[in-house]
Amino acid sequence: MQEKVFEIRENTEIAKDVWEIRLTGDTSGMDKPGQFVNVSLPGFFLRRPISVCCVKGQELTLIYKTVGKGTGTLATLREGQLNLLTGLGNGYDLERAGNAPLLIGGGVGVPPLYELARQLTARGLKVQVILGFNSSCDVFYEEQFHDLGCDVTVTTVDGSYGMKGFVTDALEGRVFTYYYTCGPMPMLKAVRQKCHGDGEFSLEERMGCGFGACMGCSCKTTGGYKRVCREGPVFRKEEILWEN
Amino acid sequence: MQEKVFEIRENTEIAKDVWEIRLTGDTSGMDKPGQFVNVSLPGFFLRRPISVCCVKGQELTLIYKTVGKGTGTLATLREGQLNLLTGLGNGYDLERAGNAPLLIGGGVGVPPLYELARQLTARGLKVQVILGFNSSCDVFYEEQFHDLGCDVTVTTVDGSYGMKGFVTDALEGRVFTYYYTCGPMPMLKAVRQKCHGDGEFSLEERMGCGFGACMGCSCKTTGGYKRVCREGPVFRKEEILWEN
Amino acid sequence: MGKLNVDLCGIMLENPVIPASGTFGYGYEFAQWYDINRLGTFSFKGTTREPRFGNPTPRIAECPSGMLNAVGLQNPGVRAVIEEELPRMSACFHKPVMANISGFSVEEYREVAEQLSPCPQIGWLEVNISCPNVHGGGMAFGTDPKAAAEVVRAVRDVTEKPVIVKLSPNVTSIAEMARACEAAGADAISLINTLLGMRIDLRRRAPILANTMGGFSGPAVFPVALRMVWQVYDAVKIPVIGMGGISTAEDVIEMMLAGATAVEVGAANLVNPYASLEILEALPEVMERYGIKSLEEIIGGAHRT
Amino acid sequence: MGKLNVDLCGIMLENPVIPASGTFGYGYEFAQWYDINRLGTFSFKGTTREPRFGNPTPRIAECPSGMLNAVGLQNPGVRAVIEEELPRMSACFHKPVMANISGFSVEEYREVAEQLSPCPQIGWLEVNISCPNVHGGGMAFGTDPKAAAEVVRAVRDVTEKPVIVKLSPNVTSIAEMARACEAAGADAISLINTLLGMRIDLRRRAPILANTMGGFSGPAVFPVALRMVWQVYDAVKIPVIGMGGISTAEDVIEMMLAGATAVEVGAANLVNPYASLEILEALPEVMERYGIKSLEEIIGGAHRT
Ligand SMILES: Cc1cc2nc3c(=O)[nH]c(=O)nc-3n(C[C@H](O)[C@H](O)[C@H](O)COP(=O)(O)OP(=O)(O)OC[C@H]3O[C@@H](n4cnc5c(N)ncnc54)[C@H](O)[C@@H]3O)c2cc1C
Ligand SMILES: Cc1cc2nc3c(=O)[nH]c(=O)nc-3n(C[C@H](O)[C@H](O)[C@H](O)COP(=O)(O)OP(=O)(O)OC[C@H]3O[C@@H](n4cnc5c(N)ncnc54)[C@H](O)[C@@H]3O)c2cc1C
Ligand SMILES: Cc1cc2nc3c(=O)[nH]c(=O)nc-3n(C[C@H](O)[C@H](O)[C@H](O)COP(=O)(O)O)c2cc1C
Ligand SMILES: Cc1cc2nc3c(=O)[nH]c(=O)nc-3n(C[C@H](O)[C@H](O)[C@H](O)COP(=O)(O)O)c2cc1C
Ligand code: FES
Ligand code: FES
Repeated sequence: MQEKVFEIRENTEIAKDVWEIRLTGDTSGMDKPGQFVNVSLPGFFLRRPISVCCVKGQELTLIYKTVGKGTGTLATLREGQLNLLTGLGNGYDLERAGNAPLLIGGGVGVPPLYELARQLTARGLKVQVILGFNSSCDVFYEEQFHDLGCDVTVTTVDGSYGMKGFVTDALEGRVFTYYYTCGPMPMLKAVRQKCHGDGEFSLEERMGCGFGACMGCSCKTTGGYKRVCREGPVFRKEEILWEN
Repeated sequence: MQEKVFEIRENTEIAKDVWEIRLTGDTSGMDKPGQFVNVSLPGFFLRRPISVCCVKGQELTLIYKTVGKGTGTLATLREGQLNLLTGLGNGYDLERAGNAPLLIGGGVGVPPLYELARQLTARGLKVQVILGFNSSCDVFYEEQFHDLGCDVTVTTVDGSYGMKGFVTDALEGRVFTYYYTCGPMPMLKAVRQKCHGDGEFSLEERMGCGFGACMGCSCKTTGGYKRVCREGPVFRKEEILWEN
Repeated sequence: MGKLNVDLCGIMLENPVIPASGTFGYGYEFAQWYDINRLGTFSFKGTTREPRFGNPTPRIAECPSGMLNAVGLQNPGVRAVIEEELPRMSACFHKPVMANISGFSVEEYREVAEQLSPCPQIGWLEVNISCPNVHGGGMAFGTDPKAAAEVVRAVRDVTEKPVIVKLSPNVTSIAEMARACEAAGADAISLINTLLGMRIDLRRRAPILANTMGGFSGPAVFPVALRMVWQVYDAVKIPVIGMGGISTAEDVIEMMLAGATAVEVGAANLVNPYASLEILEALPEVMERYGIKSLEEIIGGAHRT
Repeated sequence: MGKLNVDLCGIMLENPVIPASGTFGYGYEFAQWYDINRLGTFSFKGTTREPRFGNPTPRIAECPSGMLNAVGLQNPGVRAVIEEELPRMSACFHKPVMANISGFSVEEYREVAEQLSPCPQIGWLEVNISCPNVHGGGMAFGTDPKAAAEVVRAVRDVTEKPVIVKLSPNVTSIAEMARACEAAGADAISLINTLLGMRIDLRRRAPILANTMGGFSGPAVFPVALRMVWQVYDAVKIPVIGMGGISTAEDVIEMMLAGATAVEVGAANLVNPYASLEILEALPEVMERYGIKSLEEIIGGAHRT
């Protein structure tokens, strides 16, 4: 955990209600894909946790959806500074990837998978990616994954773009060594049920601090009580105690 | 009362902890000297009442001292917008000036007297002004009053500039028809005791609304209970019930 | 029935937005700036038997997301309200208005209610048993269920009009207070009045307010107000009017989901004179965003999950 | 004696800044970022007899200038605290620490106190009789003077160490609670714990917190906390530890002028991990600005005017 001030360089809408913000600052200690930052916003008491989407040198990219007042305010900022807590969370374990990893992202679960794909492809691995959205207007980052050399499949629930259906409908016949996933809980549950083999899941929880002090984000795991912000947000499949 | 958005043009320190902020916007309804605006500041619930110092066309000038967190924040703004409630309060009565009015201001009681001096001199009157400060580093607007053609005397308590003493020490031998004053309560009381003839006083009070709705700023007068923000801030000498 | 209508003790409100007592005077200041008849109604400044200047100044202090006031029920007394304020008000407000009444004894509450009740302009009596800013008065009634019930019965005896009892949040059990008032004949409960708070001036090393303590209100108190509305909705059958920190249309919906039939807007009017109107105007769009067809149908809606 | 020193029940604090229970864990997270020995002391997470997971999530909600939490006393239980947490803590914190203890019965409070009291690292026992987030527990003791006194006596019986009783603000008379605890043998009073609050999710039309209600803290509660510290200072002779919304050095001075001997900093640590340190570092300059030579001399200073 570090507290850092970043400069806002650009903040643009890249899909319906989905914004990409480019920041520059001290990016040290945020090299593990799946980690997040906790963003302080003017007028709000709590910070907002957002996954690291891409780190290149001094440049940090985040992608967020405007779902409430906080992210709504973030989308109004065009310049100035942002105070972040950086280097939060554990991140995905790249060592388990095998030679044909599969990345499955839904909606704003996609961003952390981009940095993961960057690092996996940099290791020379052939990476498959399934990106799930509701509709064509929600789709983002397909090209960016392509440009990394990934094999990308996009699904939309209404069939208005790519393959019609859920991310799990794009699983059929796939061969892969390990999977990494991030997205809404119903998607995570479906992935866990339909995806053979082993994998890692990034969980979400409302957070008081984001760095392990408040116990606001606890979850029960096979290894006891864990904090999503500190021991997570990424957990291995067998650690998670899936409810209902 | 009107709610208006003004653009910040310039915000500069003109004496120790005293700032002049120049704004542009719709200045209609703020033509009576002694009126004030109520300034909304980011991060603060209540607005801050500040006297109108000068209105020329679209341009509004305010002068404020940084005494706390609100005015401290105001002093950090260099551009952007300010939401103001404008046209608040009754203002000084120009009709009573006679042909040789005297204006007595202390510290940040000086600003409203500037617009008053502008309007009185515009009527062709010979205006005398006494400006009282603590020390040379606190002095501001002497030249501006000079430039209007006023006869200006500056006093400082420590004698580091102008005449040594209080504003009331500059009264001796003066001939004037009526007086207008604004400043801290001890000064107002001294003026009332030492200044012969009739005059008007601008009072200060902590305000909840500034436009007459909350009864936060009430004072007792010979004419009953009055609101400093609405029936005031300017009261005639004989209206005020002076305590102790 | 329109989608904003709500029924408050048998009187239909065009919408549930009601400026709160003490933050809207007798309405005419605001009537200069917009047509206050667009509001559901409003609650006028607390009325006592005798004219009152209230507390010495300073009466106002700032807080994070809120303010303290120690006005202390400044008002011209019930006779002047009837003879001067109500006639003047009738020039700008044509709906039934809410009369907010206070007292320092059960007898005073009864007398003030008795005098105001016959005024045809008045739709409801809102009995303030919770003002923290007057000594030996209001708040004592608001923290003891027995004393509260006595006041309610006294007012109930002298009026046919709906009696709304306004509760203090400065109690261990708000549900117990509400139940006592319901049992004593109240037609509705409104809450919350201000939380008792304080600020100290570091320079003077003394309390900012001349009265030492004051009533805390504004957005900061919203979570406490919402919790109490929720609890009172569970505790009584009569309608609840929710207030405390409301400053947006979203806040209105949240209060109604917690159990409020209507809402009052207080401190927000002071920092934004158009606050009540803007909240009202934003309601239809916010309702649409959350799939709400009619406000009546969401009252207490969050209890049903 | 340094100008920041204060005496808390016979133990000298280098300064009065104390991170509050539940917002600082057992200190070691923070010890990675700064030397926590610079703080006066800190109060560790509330300890119960058995290990507790606490409430289901969501446990956190946002409010204007504050937050709700419904953590519900997640902790590994008193045995694990003694066997695992305290030894780990000793690697990074060398001053006497404050042990925050909770229970669901008088017996549990007694047992937890009995076990923790002999630990040499522990300087004070802070008895939390006010947690709003556990059913049938804490808060019941915190709202009834007799029950509170019983807890205090039970703990008093089993320890020689200073007993600090932490009060709930969700009561009609905080002074009465404080007096009952003083009479039962408390050495100090700390307050306030969180105000009971609530938020509703408009989308789901249901409470945000799985536990429905939660504890409200942060800058929003400061005026209420300050008022209660003021009242308790007047009500008892033992020292008062003030907390609730403190986030700046100015807030510390204001609390001390109201009557606090020391202060605890809670929610501020969560949004700014360096908050307690920054407050401490800002103190000398703020003292200078307001002409304060030593903190000891301003305790209760605003009562003397
Ligand atoms: C580890 C982690 C990584 C995340 N990464 C991303 C990302 O890369 N892109 C993205 O768009 N979103 C991400 N989210 C979700 C994001 O934090 C929420 O959408 C955001 O906090 C909503 O804030 P708001 O003020 O707009 O919403 P509001 O509903 O107004 O927020 C109110 C409060 O609830 C919290 N909250 C609301 N929704 C969520 C949620 N889904 N998860 C956690 N807290 C929530 C807010 O932080 C705030 O404290 C992530 C969440 C977590 C826990
Ligand atoms: C009618 C009127 C006209 C004024 N004109 C000017 C002016 O032209 N220039 C100038 O420098 N000052 C003026 N003042 C005083 C100015 O309003 C305060 O200095 C300012 O509000 C302090 O805000 P703060 O946040 O910096 O101080 P803080 O002490 O942090 O403010 C806390 C609260 O107290 C209120 N407050 C503090 N001091 C005063 C005060 N002296 N009068 C009223 N409210 C106060 C603030 O508005 C705020 O609500 C005027 C006051 C009034 C009533
Ligand atoms: C300046 C001021 C004066 C008030 N006067 C009264 C009053 O006379 N009678 C009353 O019942 N409540 C009075 N109140 C309380 C409000 O009606 C309301 O209950 C409280 O402020 C909470 O709402 P808010 O947070 O929206 O302000 C007053 C509040 C303020 C801020
Ligand atoms: C996340 C969280 C957990 C808390 N846990 C405890 C606890 O275990 N024991 C306790 O006595 N108080 C607990 N509290 C209350 C704080 O110690 C403090 O009394 C309260 O938050 C008010 O201070 P603040 O406004 O500075 O946060 C907790 C508060 C928060 C925010
Ligand atoms: S959010 Fe505070 S411990 Fe995880
Ligand atoms: S400040 Fe509200 S009436 Fe004057």
